[in-house]
Amino acid sequence: MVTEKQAIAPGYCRLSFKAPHIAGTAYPGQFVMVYMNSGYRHLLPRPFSIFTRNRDKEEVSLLFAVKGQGTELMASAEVGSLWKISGPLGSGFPALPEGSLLVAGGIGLAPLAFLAASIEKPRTLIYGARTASQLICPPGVLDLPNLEVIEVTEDGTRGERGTAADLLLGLLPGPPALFACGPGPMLRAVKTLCLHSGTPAWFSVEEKMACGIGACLGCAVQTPKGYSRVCREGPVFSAEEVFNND
Amino acid sequence: MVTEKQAIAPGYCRLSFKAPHIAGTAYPGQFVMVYMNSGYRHLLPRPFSIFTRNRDKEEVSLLFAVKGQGTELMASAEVGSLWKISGPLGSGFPALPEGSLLVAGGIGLAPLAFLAASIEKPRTLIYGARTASQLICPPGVLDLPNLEVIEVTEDGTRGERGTAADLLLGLLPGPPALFACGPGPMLRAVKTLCLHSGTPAWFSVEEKMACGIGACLGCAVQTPKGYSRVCREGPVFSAEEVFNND
Amino acid sequence: MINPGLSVNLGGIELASPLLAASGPFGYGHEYLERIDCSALGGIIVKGISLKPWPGNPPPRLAETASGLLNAIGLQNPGLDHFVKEDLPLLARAEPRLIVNIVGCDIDEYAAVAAGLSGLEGIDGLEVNISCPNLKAGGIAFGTDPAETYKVVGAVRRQTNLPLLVKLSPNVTDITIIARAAEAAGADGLSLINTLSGMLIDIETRKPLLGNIFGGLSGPAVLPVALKMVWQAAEAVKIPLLGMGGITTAEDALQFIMAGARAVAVGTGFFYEPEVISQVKEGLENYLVKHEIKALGKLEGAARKGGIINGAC
Amino acid sequence: MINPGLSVNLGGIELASPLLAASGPFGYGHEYLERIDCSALGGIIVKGISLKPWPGNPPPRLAETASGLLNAIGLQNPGLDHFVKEDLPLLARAEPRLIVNIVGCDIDEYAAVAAGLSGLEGIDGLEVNISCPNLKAGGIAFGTDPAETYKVVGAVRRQTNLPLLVKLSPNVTDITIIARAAEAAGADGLSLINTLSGMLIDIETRKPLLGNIFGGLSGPAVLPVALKMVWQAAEAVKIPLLGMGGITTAEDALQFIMAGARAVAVGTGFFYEPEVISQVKEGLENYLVKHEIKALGKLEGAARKGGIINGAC
Ligand SMILES: Cc1cc2nc3c(=O)[nH]c(=O)nc-3n(C[C@H](O)[C@H](O)[C@H](O)COP(=O)(O)OP(=O)(O)OC[C@H]3O[C@@H](n4cnc5c(N)ncnc54)[C@H](O)[C@@H]3O)c2cc1C
Ligand SMILES: Cc1cc2nc3c(=O)[nH]c(=O)nc-3n(C[C@H](O)[C@H](O)[C@H](O)COP(=O)(O)OP(=O)(O)OC[C@H]3O[C@@H](n4cnc5c(N)ncnc54)[C@H](O)[C@@H]3O)c2cc1C
Ligand SMILES: Cc1cc2nc3c(=O)[nH]c(=O)nc-3n(C[C@H](O)[C@H](O)[C@H](O)COP(=O)(O)O)c2cc1C
Ligand SMILES: Cc1cc2nc3c(=O)[nH]c(=O)nc-3n(C[C@H](O)[C@H](O)[C@H](O)COP(=O)(O)O)c2cc1C
Ligand code: FES
Ligand code: FES
Repeated sequence: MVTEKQAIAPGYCRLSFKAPHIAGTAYPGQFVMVYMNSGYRHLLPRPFSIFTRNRDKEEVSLLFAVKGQGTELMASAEVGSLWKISGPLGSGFPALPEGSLLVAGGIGLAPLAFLAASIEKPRTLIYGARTASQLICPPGVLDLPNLEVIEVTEDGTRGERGTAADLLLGLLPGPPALFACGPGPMLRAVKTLCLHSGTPAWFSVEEKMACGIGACLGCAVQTPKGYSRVCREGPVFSAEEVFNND
Repeated sequence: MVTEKQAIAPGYCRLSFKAPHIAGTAYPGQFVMVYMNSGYRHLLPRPFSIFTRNRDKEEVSLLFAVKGQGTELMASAEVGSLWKISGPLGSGFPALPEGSLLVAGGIGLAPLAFLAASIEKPRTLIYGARTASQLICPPGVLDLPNLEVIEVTEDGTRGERGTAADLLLGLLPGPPALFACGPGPMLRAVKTLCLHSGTPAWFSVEEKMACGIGACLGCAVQTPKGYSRVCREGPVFSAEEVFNND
Repeated sequence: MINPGLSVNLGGIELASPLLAASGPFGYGHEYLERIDCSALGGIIVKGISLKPWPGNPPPRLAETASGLLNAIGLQNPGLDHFVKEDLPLLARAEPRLIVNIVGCDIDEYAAVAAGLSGLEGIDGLEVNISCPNLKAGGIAFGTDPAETYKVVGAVRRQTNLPLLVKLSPNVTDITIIARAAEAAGADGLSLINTLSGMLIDIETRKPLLGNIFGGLSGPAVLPVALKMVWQAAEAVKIPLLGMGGITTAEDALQFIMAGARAVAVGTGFFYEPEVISQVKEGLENYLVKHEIKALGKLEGAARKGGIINGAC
Repeated sequence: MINPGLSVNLGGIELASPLLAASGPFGYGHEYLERIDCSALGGIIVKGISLKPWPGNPPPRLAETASGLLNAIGLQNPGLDHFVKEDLPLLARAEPRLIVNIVGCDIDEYAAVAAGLSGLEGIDGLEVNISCPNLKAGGIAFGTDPAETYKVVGAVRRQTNLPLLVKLSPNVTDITIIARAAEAAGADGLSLINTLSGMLIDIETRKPLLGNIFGGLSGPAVLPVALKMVWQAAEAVKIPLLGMGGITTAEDALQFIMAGARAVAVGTGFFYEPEVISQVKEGLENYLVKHEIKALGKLEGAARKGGIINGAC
């Protein structure tokens, strides 16, 4: 059931769901499948990273961009309406060492916000987007103890000016580990910097999904060991595993 | 736009639409096509006879039974919601001579209510159904000057006991003309009685439709002159034209 | 006004717009022409015409399926003479180009219809529907056999100088073989796809839903199948293609163009949304403007040529 | 408890329920078995197994279409040895019957896989997927040619006494010819349909959406096509049929049974609704009760036998 809805900025939305099992067992980097309430109009459920989790209220929330018909439908969900969601799915991030760097590009913030909230050790989040209006984190979510947040926009309309990768240049090497999620080009640039600086890194990646549980082999990504399933071995992969041949 | 909604009995609904062109030009027996607001879930619009028309308010209303997904969707329409309807379509009833008999079975009342409201000469409506709960005419609609209404149910739970055809036995010959709409078996029985008694009769019949305007030839019914289009030559046919070979 | 960048030449037929009404759903045209804005329509392909009137199939003839429509009209038509005397005069006055779809029970009937239509005022081309059962060859459709396809198209070709499209059936193992046979027999273009063969059953009466048992599936459900056949045909022949099957949006139409179609037709889409053609045209124009492409023709087969082309070129 | 009236014998495989998981979407079973109530499942057909591991196609492998799903997994699988050592032990413990789908690049590979699976504990039958491209015959699918079909099915038949289903491709001109070839070569039953060939194009990148360009269409969109092929196959052969293609409801399943299928399989339906099998089973039971029919088998082919049958008989 949808318990809360936050229309954040045009084209972005946050939905909270009552989901005791998911809220109770999920760890950062895992995702859920949201089933569309539309008959055959959308045969496939849509995957979304868990953005926040509240064990007491047995709730999880998702932060999403309206991309096509499915997310449009979700953005028009009413509080109290019943939506089927299944999860938690996939393999999340490994444990976060003190001093880690988290790098989020745009809507890629979702899994990293959950990761950031999972410990209280000092850690830094670089949160980048093209322009200020795409930095859409709802107020309060990133007000976490010992978390330093550095905002960066390509056009300089908020925070530093430049890309997340530009910023990283000045911060690497150093941090014991890096965790990132965002658009492909950003992750490719981050990967190059991490390999150069010898920083261990993990990325949350996306691929089209059908079953979400590892059965259909639909969500394959190429890794050095052959195809891996984003929904089962992933969505979190080490930097070495992904973005090798393109 | 939906201007009014009347949930009449379980499984029956009346919707009123603001539709100046249709309200201005329709005559009894004509129908409209209602486009479903459901993407590809329902490719085809659904045909409905015009039940009432209000020229001043520029409104028409439809009376319908919930049969499948399309009529379910219509029954959940909200007042103020926008629905596309097109019409008026088809060839309606010929002019009603004084003393005519109108015979409606169940939801077949829709076109006959409009027909009954089109003149003020004395006329009689036989309104039949299996049981009282299927006599679902909204109050007031049949309170027309010089109209005699005879209700009949097969189980005798309201009005006379029997079928509309049983009742007709006592009324034919006599009336100058008969106009009927209802389930196939009823129309077949009525046809037999009219032919026997030499009473000219017209029936409003149904067939699956796609275009509704005579282009696709999808709504054919067999007549002695070959196939006719229910949406163009019909939906009103003379008794001689239909129900000949089955 | 239609963007001049939308004009195309389909096998000798100059079309102001690449959007046509597919044969069948649009009937003989006047019903829709009276009711909707047809200014965006490049051409009308009228419902199949045979030599003598054909009665058509027993009802029911229609059934809705998931994102699709099953029909078994049975090629009901009033025959050549009636068409020429009654329907053609109404149509010849219309703005869009007129293409006549022709059908037959045997090769002679096809040839006779083609001959009867040749040289008439107002007809811009013929489309040969080879999905008809070949009564002299055991009832198997002409269009499922390359030799029969070659024969029937050749016979029509000898009767007419009109631009000749051949309408292919998708119910075949390899569409490229039939496409090549039609090209070799003198077709100026190919139309594809006709409907996929299908059926439904009413579980209450426990009988087939359609009077004819089998029918043809059309609409958005079949789009991926149609698109693949257009892609394959584009690799197999040099003559231009008219793509169709499930188109209701500009995005759908663009997929067909990028797969290799010169123009596209809409059938079932008219039932879903009678104003479909105006909407698709607007979407095409917006796409051209947004990507700074001067002529839609630049996009023909773009997806087979390696993806994004430079808008300016 | 499954209504005993739902049990059927599919070519020698005794099924407590006529509902199977189609090969592919259900993987090697354990992912779903861990998560959903599978008590209504009569059997599981695992994803195609080849002799050596197959890598599969480059991503993207999936695209949603109107009421359909386009997939190009490319028959990725871990190969015979891995399946026997790692997957089979997990599956053999499961309640439903186990049928292994087998694939190959040539006839020898099919035969070798069949031989390797014969006599193993826990395998109740084989399903030969003849939609694979025949590399020795120019890449055309075995299942589009009756002679190749006969050869590959015969080769598998000689390797095994297990009940043998042959999975037919719908991308053919005449399914009855292939169905008869498979029957003649010794099949105990036929599964149909596999996916329809299709594609989509991304109009922004102007490239095919799938990494493999072409993919297979499944889901409710294809149901009418599948149903017609089951109907035709039922007229052509005597062996029982496993019907599939777009089933998500009991009404869908009943249509296949009434067209002539002995049992039905669900593939894409699991993505749409993981609990699909329980829902369909419940619907079937309700139908039998409502119409006072003792065994589902009474309805097999009912629509080909003239409609409503007497519930009592
Ligand atoms: C593990 C995982 C976690 C994700 N987490 C989030 C999240 O937290 N917030 C968020 O906004 N989005 C997230 N996504 C992406 C999200 O699933 C898609 O944006 C969504 O499915 C689009 O659905 P639609 O019906 O609106 O769009 P469609 O009409 O289906 O497609 C619109 C666009 O979205 C892309 N898309 C469709 N399905 C997927 C998919 N499964 N993965 C990636 N791209 C897709 C299409 O290629 C297309 O460009 C995640 C994806 C994955 C795989
Ligand atoms: C000229 C005409 C006038 C009509 N007037 C009325 C009316 O005033 N009130 C009313 O309740 N119904 C009327 N109908 C019937 C109405 O169109 C159908 O009940 C409706 O289309 C069912 O839609 P659905 O999506 O709910 O059902 P579906 O899921 O499409 O089908 C459910 C059942 O309805 C039947 N049905 C579907 N379409 C049609 C159709 N076009 N004609 C007849 N039966 C159909 C199906 O065979 C099936 O048994 C009329 C039909 C015609 C042709
Ligand atoms: C009701 C109907 C009637 C049709 N009649 C014909 C016909 O007479 N001749 C023909 O070549 N195709 C006929 N077709 C096929 C269409 O022209 C078209 O090839 C097919 O429907 C796929 O396109 P669509 O999905 O846009 O409808 C008919 C289709 C429908 C739905
Ligand atoms: C993702 C996916 C993978 C499939 N893999 C196989 C396979 O390995 N072997 C096979 O014979 N069929 C395979 N199929 C086809 C299905 O078994 C089935 O025949 C088809 O999808 C139609 O049924 P459906 O509409 O219920 O999915 C696959 C289908 C899908 C959607
Ligand atoms: S979505 Fe099915 S294996 Fe990943
Ligand atoms: S519905 Fe198209 S001709 Fe009547």
